[in-house]
Amino acid sequence: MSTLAAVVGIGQTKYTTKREDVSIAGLVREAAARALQDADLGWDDIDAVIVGKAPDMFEGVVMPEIYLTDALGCNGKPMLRVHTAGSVGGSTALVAASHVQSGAFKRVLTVAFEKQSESNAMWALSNPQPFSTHLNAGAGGYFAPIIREYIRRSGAPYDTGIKVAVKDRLHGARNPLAHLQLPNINMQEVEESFMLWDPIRYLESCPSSDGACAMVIASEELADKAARPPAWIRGVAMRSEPTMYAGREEVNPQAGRDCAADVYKQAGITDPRKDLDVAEVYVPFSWYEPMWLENLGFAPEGEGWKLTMEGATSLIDGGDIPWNPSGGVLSSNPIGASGMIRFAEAARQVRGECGEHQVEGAKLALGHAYGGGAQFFAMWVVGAEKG
Amino acid sequence: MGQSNMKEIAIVAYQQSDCVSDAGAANEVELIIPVLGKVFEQVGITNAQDVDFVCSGSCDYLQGAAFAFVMGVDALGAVPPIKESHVEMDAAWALYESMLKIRMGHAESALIYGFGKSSPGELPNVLSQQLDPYYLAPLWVDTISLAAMQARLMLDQGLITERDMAEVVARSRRNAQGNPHAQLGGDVSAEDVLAQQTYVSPLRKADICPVSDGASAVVIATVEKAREWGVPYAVISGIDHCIETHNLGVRDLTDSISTRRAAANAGVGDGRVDVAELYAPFSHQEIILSRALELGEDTRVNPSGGVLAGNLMMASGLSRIGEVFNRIVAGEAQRGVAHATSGPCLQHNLVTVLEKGETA
Amino acid sequence: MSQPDVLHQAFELGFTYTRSTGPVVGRFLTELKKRNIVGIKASDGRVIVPPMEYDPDTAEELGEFVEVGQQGEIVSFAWVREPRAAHPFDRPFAWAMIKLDGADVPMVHCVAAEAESDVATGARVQAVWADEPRGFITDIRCFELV
Amino acid sequence: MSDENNVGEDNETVTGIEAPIYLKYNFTAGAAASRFLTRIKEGVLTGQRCPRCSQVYIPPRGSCAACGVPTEEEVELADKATVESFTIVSIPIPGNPIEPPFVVANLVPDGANISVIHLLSECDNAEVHIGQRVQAVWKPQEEWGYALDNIRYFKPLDEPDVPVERIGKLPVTGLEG
Repeated sequence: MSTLAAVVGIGQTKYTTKREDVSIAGLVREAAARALQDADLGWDDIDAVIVGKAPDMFEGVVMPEIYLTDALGCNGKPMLRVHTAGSVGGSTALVAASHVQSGAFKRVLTVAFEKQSESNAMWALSNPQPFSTHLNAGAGGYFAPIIREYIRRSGAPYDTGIKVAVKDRLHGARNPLAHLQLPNINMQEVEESFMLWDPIRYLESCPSSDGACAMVIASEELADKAARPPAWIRGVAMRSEPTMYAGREEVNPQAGRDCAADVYKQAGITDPRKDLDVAEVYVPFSWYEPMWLENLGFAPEGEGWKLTMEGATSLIDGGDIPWNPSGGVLSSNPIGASGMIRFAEAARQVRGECGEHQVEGAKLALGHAYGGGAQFFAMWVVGAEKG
Repeated sequence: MGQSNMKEIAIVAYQQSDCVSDAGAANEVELIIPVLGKVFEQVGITNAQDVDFVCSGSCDYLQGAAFAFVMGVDALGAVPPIKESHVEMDAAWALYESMLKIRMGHAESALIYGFGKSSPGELPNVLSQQLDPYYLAPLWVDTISLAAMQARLMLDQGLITERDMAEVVARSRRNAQGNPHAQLGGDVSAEDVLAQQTYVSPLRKADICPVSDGASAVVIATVEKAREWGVPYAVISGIDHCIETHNLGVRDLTDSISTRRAAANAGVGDGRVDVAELYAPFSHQEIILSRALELGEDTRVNPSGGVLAGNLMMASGLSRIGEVFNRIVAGEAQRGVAHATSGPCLQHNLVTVLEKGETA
Repeated sequence: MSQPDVLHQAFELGFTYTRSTGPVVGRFLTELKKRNIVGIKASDGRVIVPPMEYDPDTAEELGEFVEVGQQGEIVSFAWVREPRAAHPFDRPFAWAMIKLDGADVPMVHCVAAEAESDVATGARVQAVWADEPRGFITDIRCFELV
Repeated sequence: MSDENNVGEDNETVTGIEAPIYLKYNFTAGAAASRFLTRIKEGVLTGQRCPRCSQVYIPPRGSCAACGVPTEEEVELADKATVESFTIVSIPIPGNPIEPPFVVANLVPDGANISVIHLLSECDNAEVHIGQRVQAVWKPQEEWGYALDNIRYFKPLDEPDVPVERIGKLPVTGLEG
């Protein structure tokens, strides 16, 4: 059986368009050092380091963990590098957790990052290959038709996405680490923003950020003695399915549904909207909030948009199940780190350390990440109690 | 990590494609599918639905396209969805991740595969971009040249001779004659090798592993599950890995400290080592590794020919584990050691100890 | 069914990355621009060139810069008979680990020489500067034998 | 490479570099893709049928992603298709001469069970809809190469819409087939 593990330290950089003052190592190091400081630990206290990031082509360094070992105090220790597309930050946290949950390690450091300003994500993601039609205008071009199909099926009002875009930016304005700081954003401003990939507007899309996120995960014995309240890992799950196959349900992917069911079962959750206090969910385009509300079982199929429109997911409106109080991916998106930020922010909520974006009394939180063509899913549930 | 107080985990199947210098039209999925088909057949299962976890290893830069591993999922039969993950490393590390999954009780079995099509690019150049991005990558110092400097350090210090290196090559070529998947096999003598002119001095072309395309796959399971399947198995009695500084100037390149440390943690010295499969892309590195693992005269080193006879980047480390498994289940060895490496000049090393399981 | 054509096509995966250096790498490159070479002092007192940002043993941040000489000694080398297109020379040359005077750890760079027999472990070499250094590792165009 | 590296405010301290990383590869289309491209050079759209689930894939990738088995049986498809979904793109694609706004649609050719992405044109963008029938507009034959671009774009057909539940399930003979 798996050993109990907990997050005992969290460190993040301030997310921004371009961190001009640090090297790649310096960026990663900053988050890692902050996580250690938060855990009141030194480099020698760490048994292994688990690194995650999205494609190496973003920074043009092949398997960069090889160069990052010194910055992460990893010499003489095991190091593992995870890559599962956009879900990688979440998957990396899960692989790190498995080091402890297996009983093999007492305390590990995990870091995920992206220094997107070193290149251009649009280039890296749509770099043409010979013999292929080159019409895939970035991730938005891929997801826009899927969103359109969701709108058709659900009959959601046209401004659902606009509402999410405003809500997550208002949340982000309460999180000093969030990249976009738009405290005065409103529905009209989002609606009037440039339509990039119909139905996705500019302000309904995530930014491109530099940033890193790190966590220290420890065994029960060590977490009991931790410097600050631990976030106990109550459930972990990952699922994958192929990008394209005949009859694939792209709007409400089976892999996401199965992954959620698995993680809820482990955490003893039967009604996620009621049982969870807060969720940090990977929403890179605003419409993915209602879609994932359904996929993750917070609302019946076709009704996710109702929660959004009622304000149920808004911290500021006093909603019963705030989604992305940190501002989410819509406010900060260092791709390789974005999933880990969701996982870390879920942990911060149950540790009660979120300040202005704290969900009052949060005891149980979901961290979620997805990647590829919405085909790779990683999730965890963390709690203030061991369970 | 050792096996004490842990669920015993065993290798139950191993397959690899032929190492070929250019797989031609076959894309990655087309390279993987036949290997997976054979490994499933070896266990008596249908597809990835019949194992609890899948983990792969690959590197986007080998073929120059982001998300190489995403296509790999197409080979698995992952409908309904499966528990699956990927490391941007040699698949030996995917095996390591899979073992953690089994130990935490979330799986009883796992499929691990690695694949690479290195022929489309200029591999030594591609790998130069693993180096420090400010000081070394812009110089395009290729990996062969770095290994050549490592070899010269050893030659200069009298730790090896060119004949020692040539003998490693000759043994690899001879052993590879018995390996149907090898790319370079033949009755080659050390004299033949020494007669070649140097390529990147002091290395000769024969001292350097070839560039190969292909894939390999392993299935692991708890011993209980292996018995349920009724297949021969080899128990993983220890596994550990360890990385060293990225600054080549700081490292003692004539030794492999990280291999020594991983070997100690994996318990290599706790028993006789009948066979060892070492991921040594250059002849002198096999000598470094044999010494770091403290292998004696009674250990057969690289009976498959090793990677000097064919190097499936991102799969060769996993293949080393598979090759030791093959020797054990064939009854040729009771206990063996497999080694995997990553990074320039043996920067990151993984050591696995396999032992013959009790007869079911 | 007839055999398909096997379709090959050359393509280039290329981008000019814009890297920010941070203070340590930046300092080294700034000094190169001025035709100086600096190293950094590690926790054990060794001088490492080019400077590492973090100590390889203790992982602590490093910050004590030390100017080192522009001459040094070859610790090891590889003679490249057939240069690759990406290499800094289009004629045979050596890659070398060079321990500069005042440094304790060798750095990797290229050495220009007429023939392999001219290069040897222990040989003295000297940095050759680019005509217009601009803060890049290739400001040291190469080393040449003294 | 430009000679202008980033420098600090003192115009002296180096704070950034440009690192040109250009790698050359010899790309090989997969065996199934080569077959597909060879046929499209002849003006024929083809797919491959999965021996297990019987679904037809375009472009064929040599395997059925759902079943994880190799596919070999070649199936000729129509150049008529149904709009499964679409987006109207208002930003330029890097390195692509198409001027925005343009419609990129997920189109299921008749006889196939999965969509391909292609351009939709000769239409009012505001009128494009899910279930719409379209047909390929081919380039002149002399311009055909090993590329799906032999089809310049798809244009609307004067046929009734396909009910949503039948999208992706039409035979090669189309809606009335």
